[in-house]
Amino acid sequence: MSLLRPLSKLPDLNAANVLLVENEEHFQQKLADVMVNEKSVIVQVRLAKSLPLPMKQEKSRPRIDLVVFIVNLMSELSLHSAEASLKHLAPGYFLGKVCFMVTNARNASVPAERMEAVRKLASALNCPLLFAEDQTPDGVTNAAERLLVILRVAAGCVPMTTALFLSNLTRCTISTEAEQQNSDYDA
Amino acid sequence: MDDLKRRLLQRIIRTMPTQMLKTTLSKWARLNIEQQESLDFTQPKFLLTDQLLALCGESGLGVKHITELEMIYIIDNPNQRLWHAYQLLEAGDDAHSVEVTNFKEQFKVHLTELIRHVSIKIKKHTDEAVWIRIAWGDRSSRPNHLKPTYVVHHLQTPYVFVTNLTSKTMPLLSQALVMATRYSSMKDANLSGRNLSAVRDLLMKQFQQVFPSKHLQPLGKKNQINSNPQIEREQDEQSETRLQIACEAFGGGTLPELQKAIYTLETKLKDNTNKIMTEREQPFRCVVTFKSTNILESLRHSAMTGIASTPVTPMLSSISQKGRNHFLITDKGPGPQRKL
Amino acid sequence: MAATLIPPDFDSSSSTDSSSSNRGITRSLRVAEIARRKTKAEDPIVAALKYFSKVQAGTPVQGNEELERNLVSVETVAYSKGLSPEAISVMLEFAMSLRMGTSPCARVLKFLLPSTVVPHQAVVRAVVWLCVGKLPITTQVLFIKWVLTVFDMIDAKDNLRAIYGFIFSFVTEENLCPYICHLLYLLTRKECVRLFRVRKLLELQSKLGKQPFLLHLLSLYKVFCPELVTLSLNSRIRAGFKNHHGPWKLALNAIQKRNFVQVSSDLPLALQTKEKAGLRKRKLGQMDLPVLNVVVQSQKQTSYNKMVVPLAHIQSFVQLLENLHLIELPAQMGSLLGSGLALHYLDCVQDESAFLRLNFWLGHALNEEFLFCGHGGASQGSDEVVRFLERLLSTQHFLQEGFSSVEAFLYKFLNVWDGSLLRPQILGLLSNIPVVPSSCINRLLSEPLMQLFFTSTVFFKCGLIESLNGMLAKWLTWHSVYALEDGLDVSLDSPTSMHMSRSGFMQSVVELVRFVGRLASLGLQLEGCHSLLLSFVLDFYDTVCDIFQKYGLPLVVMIPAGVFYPALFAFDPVSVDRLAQIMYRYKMNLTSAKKQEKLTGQAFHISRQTYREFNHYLVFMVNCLWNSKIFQPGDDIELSEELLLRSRVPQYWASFNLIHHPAFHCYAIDFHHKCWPERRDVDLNSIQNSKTWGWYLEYLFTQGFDGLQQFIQSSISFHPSTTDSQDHRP
Amino acid sequence: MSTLGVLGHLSKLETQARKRKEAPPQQSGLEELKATVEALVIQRDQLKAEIKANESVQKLRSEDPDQSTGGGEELGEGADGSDGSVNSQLLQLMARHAQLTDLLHAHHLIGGYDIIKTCQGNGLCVSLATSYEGVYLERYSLEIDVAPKLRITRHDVPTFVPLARLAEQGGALQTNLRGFLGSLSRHLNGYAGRKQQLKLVKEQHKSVEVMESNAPCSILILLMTVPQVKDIAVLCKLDYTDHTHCLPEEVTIQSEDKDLLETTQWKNNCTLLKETPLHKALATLIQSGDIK
Repeated sequence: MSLLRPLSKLPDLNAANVLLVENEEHFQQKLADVMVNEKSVIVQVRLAKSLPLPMKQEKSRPRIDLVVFIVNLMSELSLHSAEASLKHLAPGYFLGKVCFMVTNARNASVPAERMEAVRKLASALNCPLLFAEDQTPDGVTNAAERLLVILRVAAGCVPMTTALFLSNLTRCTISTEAEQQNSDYDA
Repeated sequence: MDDLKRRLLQRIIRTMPTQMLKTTLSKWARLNIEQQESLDFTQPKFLLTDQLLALCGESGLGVKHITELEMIYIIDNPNQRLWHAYQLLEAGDDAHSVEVTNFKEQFKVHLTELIRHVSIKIKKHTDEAVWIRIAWGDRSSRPNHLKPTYVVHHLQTPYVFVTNLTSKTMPLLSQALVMATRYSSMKDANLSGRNLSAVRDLLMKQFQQVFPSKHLQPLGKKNQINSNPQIEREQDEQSETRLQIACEAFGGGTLPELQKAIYTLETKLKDNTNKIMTEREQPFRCVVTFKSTNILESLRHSAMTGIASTPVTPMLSSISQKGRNHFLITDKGPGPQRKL
Repeated sequence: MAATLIPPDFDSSSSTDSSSSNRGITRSLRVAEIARRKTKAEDPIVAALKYFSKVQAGTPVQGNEELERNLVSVETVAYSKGLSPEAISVMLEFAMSLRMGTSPCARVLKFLLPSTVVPHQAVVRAVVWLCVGKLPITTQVLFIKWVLTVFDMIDAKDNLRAIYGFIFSFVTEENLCPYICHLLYLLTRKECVRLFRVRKLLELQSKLGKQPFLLHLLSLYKVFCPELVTLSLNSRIRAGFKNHHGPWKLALNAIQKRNFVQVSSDLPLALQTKEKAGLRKRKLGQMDLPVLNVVVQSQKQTSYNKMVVPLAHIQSFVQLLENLHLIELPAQMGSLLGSGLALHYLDCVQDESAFLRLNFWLGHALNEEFLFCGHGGASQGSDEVVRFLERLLSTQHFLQEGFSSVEAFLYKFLNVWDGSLLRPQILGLLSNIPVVPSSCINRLLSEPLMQLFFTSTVFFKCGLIESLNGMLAKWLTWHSVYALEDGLDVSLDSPTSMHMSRSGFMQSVVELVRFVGRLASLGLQLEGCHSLLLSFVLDFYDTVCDIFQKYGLPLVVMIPAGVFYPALFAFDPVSVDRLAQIMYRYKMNLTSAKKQEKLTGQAFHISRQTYREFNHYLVFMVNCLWNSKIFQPGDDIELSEELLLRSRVPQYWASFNLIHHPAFHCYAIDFHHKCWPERRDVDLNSIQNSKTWGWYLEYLFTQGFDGLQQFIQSSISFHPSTTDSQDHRP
Repeated sequence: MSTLGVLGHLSKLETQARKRKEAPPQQSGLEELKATVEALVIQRDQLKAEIKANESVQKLRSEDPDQSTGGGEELGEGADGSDGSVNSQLLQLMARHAQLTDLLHAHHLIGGYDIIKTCQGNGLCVSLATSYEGVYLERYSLEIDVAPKLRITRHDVPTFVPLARLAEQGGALQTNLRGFLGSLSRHLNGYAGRKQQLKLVKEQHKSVEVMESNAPCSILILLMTVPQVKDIAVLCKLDYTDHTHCLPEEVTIQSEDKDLLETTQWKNNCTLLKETPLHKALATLIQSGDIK
């Protein structure tokens, strides 16, 4: 039972390593293909279906600067596996080195409570919750760029800021009471 | 008689898609060239039917010729109907030496002995399959050509594929077949599907099965991905093994198309407090049906992507391994091996 | 071939025809005969219609070749070019009368695609058959759906309104209720609203719970006769009626696309209508009913003379003014967005029902198309959508106000937005949001926007700042327009009809400005003072610094340090110049505010703190640019002496004055060359002495740094090297 | 676009920026090319090295085959004389490996089977290779449960092979697995051989028409034409009653003119068809001009 630790290894020069965790493994591939095109830093993308990661690559694996959980709202399983994987992250990661990316949020057939569950999860862990359009190439590119923005900060490639600072600005705030307020504001 | 002709033709023409009409008719080869030329396939079908009937009248073609047409069409695209598989048991010693001609006559003889009013047509298809079309009559009535039974059998194989067979005619057919093929009995193989070739391949093991072996054959997943050195898949081994397991369970390559897998659970309530329910004669039944355009593909995929837990339960894997998609699960003994 | 069936006199005669389509049918036969004689060849559809009109009840369906054949022939025509009114009435009659049982009925309904228009009497008769109540429930639903789909193609809706009561009676039918409600919603007129109906609906609501369809209908009733409907209704009801386009929508669109050209071409329509029609068609491709209804109706106009004029027929502003009182709004309110006239109408008669319906329609369309698109958003970014949104934007610009439904939509959408989908349009809509109470700003805007802002690219950041800038400007304008003279209470009689106290409004503005301030400072920090972003931020403060003088709102909010210093030390002179400009405007506002305070003893809420901040900035700026006294103790930027010494920068204190400031350095050098062309070695300090200093300033001002000029002239008296920023202290 | 000038332009800018990122500048393209060149060079050198290694390995083995069969050690000192560097040891190892693979090959040829433990050792997976005239054909596999008693759980043996019967015969599966496998592989090889022959016939002798054949290829009916003044059709039925063989047990020939079949020449032909593989037999017949 190996925890993944944010600071167990030394960083490489001008390199940023991101770990994309997605249960059904297709959006992560698309994202990775775009992300590696980044010129300003050398981006290393690791893809996983779930955590924990196999021990045997432990040595070869560089320090992971950012862990992204991709949740497809269309499937309950996707959410559950993300939740299960969270256990295998050292607490240090939750200081701004984890974020959630949600797809299919605009789909009519998504049950509202699943959406709520994701929001609760993200806000409970003080992680940013990004929404992505995985259908269109533009959507993918945009999602990748947003991840890069976070990644560069998390890898310490942006001066005058830290992952914790950024995550404080972007973390998801629970919106349940917001919903209900919203309704009575409407009325 | 003429009315029968008309209705038969109408039915055939209506079922046939327009673009197939021309080719099928030419295959039929009962109409001479200029007759075929004269047909106009753009007009509505009911008109076409009339024209065809007229032509049949000209060249004196009767019901049996028209049934030929039907047979040709069915042989070319058998996938519009539901095929049931039956298995022949205990081959006789001379079973392996049966060949088409004597099979034909044997079958005809036996069946006509069993029932007087029946019309049989047998045709050897290019792929070694023998196609039999049977129009069943009754003690009193003439053979009903509108509800024919089709039977497909590959000689020297213990399997028979049948479509729309009634329980009434089932024993007749089985007896005739058994005698003609020198087997001793025939039983339901608990396999049915719309795609004939799929049903056949499944039973005759003509789909790629995967076995554990020393030198793992490249399952062609890893090499296509990992194009970019900057992208690293952490859990390749797991996915590889999952893939291997899934393929061992359901077979590799493209899998035969089945539409359904049906599991029927029969169980009795065992509860001493509740006498009535416990002593109830007939058991409780619970039927679970999996549906898909290609059930095996779906199952394999779900096993591959980890949606279904691995190792795969024999319940599922025995669809392809035992070649059946109807399962009866009863209280005693492990599940899917039970016979229906 | 269907076209040949319409005799030229049909429309006029039909209007007198008292909805007995038996006669219609017999005539259709006659026509059929004529058509037959005209065209020698036996026309299958004519025969088919004949068959359907006269087929006996109880004819067997099974294996009935003739029926099959006729059905096929009609079907083909229907899908190729749509059915003529004649055919429609015949087939509808055939289907609804169940003459050959229920089995063909559904099939017939499915291919009832009108080519031009649906004769009202056919529909009425169909409803009659509905009342007979032999139809299976599914077929009934199908029929109502069909009516909803082709509603705008029904020629005279009044005859439908005549049987409003009958239609209403179906409300009690569980499965039909939603569709009936929708139909009623389209039909309802003031005179239709009756107490007993309201009662019925309320009773239903108590039975079925707060169903959106009931709420919508009730809210419409409430609009017409508020005295009857007492219960308080949520102004923004979540989802409206679902789209019941059933199986017809696509086929209809296809037919319309095919027919539109030749039909419209032979109609004497004013260009404006036609072009508008075109617009609507393109704009609302997948969410509006086709154009033809407009065309057809205008064709009918002469035929039945009733007291209302469909808006579609108004073609000039004059006409609009003439029959302003008897305008009939189209069923698809979306079509209003298309035409300028309609918008004029909306604007001048503040017709609440119209706005309600428009809002309902919009909210419905937006939700259906974007927020909850069934198919994982395949339609996203499609031209249709873009055009629709842009049309919506231009409409809002025209009316100078946002729609409440759009607002509600945005609040929902921001929560699931990925920040790139339809960005320009969404940001555009965002800037049109009417004033949000300060209590809600944080939740409705800040939270979703913050997250998007800080995780997105610099381009998004710029865009957002821009749109928020627009929002602020709109709010201020809105205030300056609608503020009542007494200046204390703002009330606005717009459909949103929001009243908010001036203080409340000011709070909202302050909230917004603070929010943008945060975004700007942190954004600049993250993006390393990206100059594009900086310029957008400065745009925003251009608006902010002038609130008092330009919009007459007694409010001055200072520029935050996070923006001030990056702008001051920017590498490009433009930013510095604009900063100077902004500081100048601040000064103007503050001084004038002070004056006014003196003038009218009335106390303003501009705190001393604000003055103090301003002076602080001013002093620093002057010291830095002019007096070359930087890094003074007490400044925001303090560096210890020895550290500065260790940096070995010669006379560091001067390193940000107008000469050495990186933004102006090149100008200084250029000036130096101009002054002393012969000099080899460049010694910028020689500009320092008072005379050349003056010239240098002159030179700078000629370079177009007006902001700088105003700033210096206003806040520095021209004895070089002596500042007097003291006298600004209150 | 007029309504959203600035915003529209911003998104345009963004797309441009992206494009710039996509399309790398020219010189980088050049670098890529250089890189590929290098890679290719390296690859070439590797290949060269391999070739050299292979040659030397062959040398080593050819030096003293009898010794090499003995094993690594002798072979080791055998080569130590030349140069006792790491490289040479490697070469020896490679030699040994090659030799072992050859042994494995031989083992297959003399009818060995691949047997693998499955499911933690309480299962076997046997795979039998079929071959005909030195050509490897399909592999067939069996999965066998060991405990409590040997039981075939899964296989891809064609249905017409009487697997069950073979397994039962004197409890072959339980008592003598080897025998069982032997008989099974005979069946399979027989089938493979017949199938291969049929395939070859269809490929090589277009003139001979295969009237009939069945799934196990145990009954073939061929239509041959004898070139005379007028062609005579000859029906030839081959019956492979013993499914383990690839030669027919009985050959019956029918034709309209009986006396042709009476000729000694055709009697020989029958025996020929019985004794030689079908495609070869036909080839000879065609050569001799008995048929075309």
